[in-house]
Amino acid sequence: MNQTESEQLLTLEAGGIHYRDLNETIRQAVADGVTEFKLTGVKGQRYIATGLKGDLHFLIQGTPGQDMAAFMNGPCIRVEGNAQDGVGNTMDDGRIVITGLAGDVIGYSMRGGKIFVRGDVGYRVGIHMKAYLDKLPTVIIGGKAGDFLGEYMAGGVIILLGLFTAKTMAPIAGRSLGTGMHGGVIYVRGALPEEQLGPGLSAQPVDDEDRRIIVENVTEFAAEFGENPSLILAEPFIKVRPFSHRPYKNLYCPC
Amino acid sequence: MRHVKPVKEFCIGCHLCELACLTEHSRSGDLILAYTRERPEEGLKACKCVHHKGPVAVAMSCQHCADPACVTACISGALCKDPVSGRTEYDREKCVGCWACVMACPFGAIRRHVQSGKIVKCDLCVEREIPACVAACPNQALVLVED
Amino acid sequence: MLFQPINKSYNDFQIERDKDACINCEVCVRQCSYGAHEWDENRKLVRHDNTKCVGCHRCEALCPTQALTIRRKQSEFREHALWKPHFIKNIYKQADTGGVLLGGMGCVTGIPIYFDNLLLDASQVTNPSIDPLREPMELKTFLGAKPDRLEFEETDHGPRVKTTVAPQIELEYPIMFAAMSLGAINFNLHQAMARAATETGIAWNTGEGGLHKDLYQYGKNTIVQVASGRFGVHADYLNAGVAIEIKIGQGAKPGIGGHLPGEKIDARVSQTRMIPLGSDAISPAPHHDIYSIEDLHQLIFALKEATAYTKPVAVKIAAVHHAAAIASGVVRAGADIVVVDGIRGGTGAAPAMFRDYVGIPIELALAAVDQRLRDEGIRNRASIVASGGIRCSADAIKAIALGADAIYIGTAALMAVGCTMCGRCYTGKCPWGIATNDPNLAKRQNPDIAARKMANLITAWGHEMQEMLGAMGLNSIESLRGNRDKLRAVGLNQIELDILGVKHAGR
Amino acid sequence: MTERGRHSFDYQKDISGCGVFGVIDKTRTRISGDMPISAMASMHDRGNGLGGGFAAYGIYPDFPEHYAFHVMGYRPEKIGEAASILKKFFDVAHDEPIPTNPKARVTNPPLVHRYFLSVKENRPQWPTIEEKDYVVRVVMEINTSLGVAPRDEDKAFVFSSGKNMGAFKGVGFPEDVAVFYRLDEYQAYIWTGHNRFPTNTPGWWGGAHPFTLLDWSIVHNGEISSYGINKRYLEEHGYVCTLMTDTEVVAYLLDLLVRKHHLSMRMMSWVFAPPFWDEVKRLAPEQAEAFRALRMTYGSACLNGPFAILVANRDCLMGLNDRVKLRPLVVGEQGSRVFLSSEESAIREVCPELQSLWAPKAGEPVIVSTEV
Repeated sequence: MNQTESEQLLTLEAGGIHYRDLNETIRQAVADGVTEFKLTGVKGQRYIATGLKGDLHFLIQGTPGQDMAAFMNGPCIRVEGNAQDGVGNTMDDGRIVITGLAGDVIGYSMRGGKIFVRGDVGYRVGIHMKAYLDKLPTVIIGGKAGDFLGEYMAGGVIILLGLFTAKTMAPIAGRSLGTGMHGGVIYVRGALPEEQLGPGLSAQPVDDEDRRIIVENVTEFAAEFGENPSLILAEPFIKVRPFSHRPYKNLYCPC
Repeated sequence: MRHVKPVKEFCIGCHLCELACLTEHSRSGDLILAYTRERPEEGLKACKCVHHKGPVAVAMSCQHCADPACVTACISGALCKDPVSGRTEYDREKCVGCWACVMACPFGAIRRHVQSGKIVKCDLCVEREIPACVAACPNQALVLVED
Repeated sequence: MLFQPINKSYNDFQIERDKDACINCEVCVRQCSYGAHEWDENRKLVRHDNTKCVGCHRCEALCPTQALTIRRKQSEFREHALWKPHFIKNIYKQADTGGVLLGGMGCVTGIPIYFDNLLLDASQVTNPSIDPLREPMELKTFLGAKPDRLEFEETDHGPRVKTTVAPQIELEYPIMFAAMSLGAINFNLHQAMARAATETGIAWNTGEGGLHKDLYQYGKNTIVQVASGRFGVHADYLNAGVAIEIKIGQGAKPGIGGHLPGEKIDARVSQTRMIPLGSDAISPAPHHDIYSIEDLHQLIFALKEATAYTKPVAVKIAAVHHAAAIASGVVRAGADIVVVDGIRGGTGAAPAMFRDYVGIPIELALAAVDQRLRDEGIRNRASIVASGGIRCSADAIKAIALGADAIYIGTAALMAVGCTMCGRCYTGKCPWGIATNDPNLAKRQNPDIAARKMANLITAWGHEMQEMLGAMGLNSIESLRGNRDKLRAVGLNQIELDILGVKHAGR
Repeated sequence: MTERGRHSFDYQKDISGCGVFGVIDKTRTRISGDMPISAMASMHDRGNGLGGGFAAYGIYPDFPEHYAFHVMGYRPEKIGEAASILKKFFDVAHDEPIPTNPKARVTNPPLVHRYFLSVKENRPQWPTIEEKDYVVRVVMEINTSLGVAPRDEDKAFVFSSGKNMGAFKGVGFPEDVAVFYRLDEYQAYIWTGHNRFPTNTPGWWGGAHPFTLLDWSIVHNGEISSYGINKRYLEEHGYVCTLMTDTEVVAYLLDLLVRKHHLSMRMMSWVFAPPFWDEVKRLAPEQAEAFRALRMTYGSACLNGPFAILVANRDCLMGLNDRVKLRPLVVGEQGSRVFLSSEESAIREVCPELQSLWAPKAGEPVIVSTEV
């Protein structure tokens, strides 16, 4: 590890460093007032930026490991490459931009902030995302998603574009999309095969307010990756919303 | 001044304080007799009353104010401030039943005794160490305070 | 008293009103949140409707003339050893509603309670019993990973420890208040538990509904829980307590999630859980970031990273068939404390089939877990907390002798503040003001009183534990922990004795 | 852990009261066995004739660097089985029956035999572990196989395994056990003795004190109420308690804490008898931390219940009381000799003039080391 540039910028060569040491160095640097980090040669180090808060910026080159930005509250991360599973786990706030693909369980129980993945994501993305007051967690996926997208979603926005993908034959989202959803909204570009939806859900046309949210987010997304937003927006979107904010209300009887 | 302060956050509106007060001030000292006989037949009345509004309940009785409006309003000298105990005392014999005090009390804590044409008012259960209502409250929503 | 659908008439309780004693004062009417008592304007008296009674005994407790008695309904079905009324009634209910049977509190079936078959030792002559009134009797307990061995160096002032010891929870009594979330129970009781725990030097557990900001001041005595719904979980919350507990499962309903009905999500619950008012709070069955033991390891260390390795991390599992192997994996995954919750554990709501038939008794699971960790030489690496139906200090002492470092009490703590096990916690109408956030009802729990009662329970149990320890000739709890020699069993078979690691009485 | 280990709760322990005596000569000048025998005889009434024994250091000057194994058993073939295990693991420099006096007033004496052993160059098992661990494994091997036979007649077990020291024990009053082993013929610089008052023993020779492992020997007056957890803690570390008495755990705990974990004798005494938490609270933060860590880590090794123990190894003699001092212990000093005893009279019996005499405080160890 070596320190370069100004006092606010710390460049760390992460190759061969155990995550515990790397993260301890980062925590120490944050305590010392460093606000910008460039991590190079990252290869599977877990928990980068986990539990960190405040106005911090990370540029990560390589493949960060599991649970990146878990419980994070505020920092911005740009990953030049692919990310693994558990990105933004139970994240409170902040912004994560991933130029490549991301794995399973992205944005689990995320409460605020934004995650932009240019390519495909794995299974169980956006499970149990929840909005609260001014916090509106948002996940935008440029490629396609695996099964169980937005399961148990209680709030927030997922936008699925299905554009930047190599999986030409796959449906845009896997099965059981939105199962148990009781809040929030999922927007899908183009069509969504009905059988991919979870029980009780249906795809509906978007209205003006939806359109405003989509345009705003897609514009932001396109800017991050140097894409043309109008091309992305050229195709119509549909939305999936919960049929009830209490989907299991009538499941039980007292004994 | 010593008085029974209602804690409205924890008053559960059960009215047990009224029943305790009623019994304490009854001839029989027996709740069942006090409630079922003395109350209808003799107009026995609790010195306090529980008021409800939405989830809030408050059990109000004489606050034994430092400068009591009822004493000022009393035309017969039946109400006076005891300088030693600090209690606002009521002399039933002197009372003429004008009910000026009832109107003067900012807490609405003086109640009319219809049968006798006089009033009912908290005497802090002179005979007891702790007033009956305080002892009976199941949720410590009545507190005996000195301020 | 109005016409009820026929099946409602198979009600469980009946209200007996002593006509001579009832003065029609309406205290019962005001107390019953289910509307079982009513003022009958025509007759000018209080009447009741048995079909609405849930058996909470609130009216009975507050009736100023003791005019009320709540009884099981006398009506009896024809005797049948198999078809007990319980099953018959449940079938009627399900035929009416098509619903999953739901109940509060713990397992209602008659599975063996091994605590009742275990007896404690006492000193006679060969070693003296110790009088806890005169002599020190130490219950202090530390929960967390311990090193296998220690290195010291001598200084001028005495020994200094060179080995780094992992963070610990320090308890003055080996008892803690079990996880009960804000929402499941109300803020008054969260505050009461926090205060009672602080006063007695123990810990309470937030449950999975977050920690209200007003209670952060009690952080030193607070265990913050992280469950699958991640309600109210954020970095400040994780750092607010003395330890973090990951809830994988709970004894009352192993293998399934939780579900706080919208009725119970009031402003304070919404604010603490950080979810909208009135919307259901659903905790999925698994954590969706934990599908295997290595994922658990990943979450344990995510939490440790998020708290800079300053907090012990506990993992709570339900006592199930492979509890011992699972606990071993949990410890190897980095848990500092493993909590085992037996089938008798309570809850606000569980599907009855789970509550009654899934899981195993805590005594067997605890004994197996403790032995397994010792066999594998990793018992020092984690503390064991046992929970699930611990009813008295002797149960607690027996659990410790079987191998627990400490125990959790949930139901017992609620009983301390009035719970009568009516089991309708999920309706939000708890007449005792416990499992409700209705402001009309929640205020029935004055936190001053509740905190005192809970603290009293802890100190009373603590005193009894000291007396039992003293009688056994021990003056510190660690000499009882795992000391199964202090237990003898009655009426158990050889397999049970073998699992419990306890000799039969008389040997 | 073995299947046997899992069922170890089946092993019984029995309970007893006792008298203890110890003497050390700091210059390693050897003392005749007459002295501890007279001292123990003077405390005759502390026992009931169901157990007595002695440990002595410096008794085998001809084989000072060999492990001196004492083995007992009732049937020659059982002794033979033990010997063949020993021969599998060790080279035998010398072996002989331990000289005994058949006229001694002891109950049901077994055959006793001693072996002077060195570890085989090519070990048949456990090739890489430390030598002493290897020796302990062999002791455990014999005692957990031959030592646990259901009938005493079928048992054979190792009751002493240190270098240049030995334990001599049996069922009888200590003075009678001394006659049996002809201890007046031995010279040692440390002696400990024990007089036992078991309440329920069937007269089992293995249950008498001292208990030894390698160079450690223990005599103990008291009951270890924490036995159940001490035993399980030891099992986690590979020690199996088979001798049906609580004192055995002390020997193994010493081996674990001092030999394997390198705790000092003083630290070890704090594990056995920790200061109370209110005392710890009054210490400076660093020391409080040390005691907190010690108790957290070694809580299962704390000896709870009444005890006065004498612990010896080749270099020292230590006396320790439980932390509320429920059993007596006095210390006397005269010249290079230090005496520890349940009763002052036993010391006066063998050394009427003492420069000093005192009773140590609860939980405060008396550690006397040799100077050479």
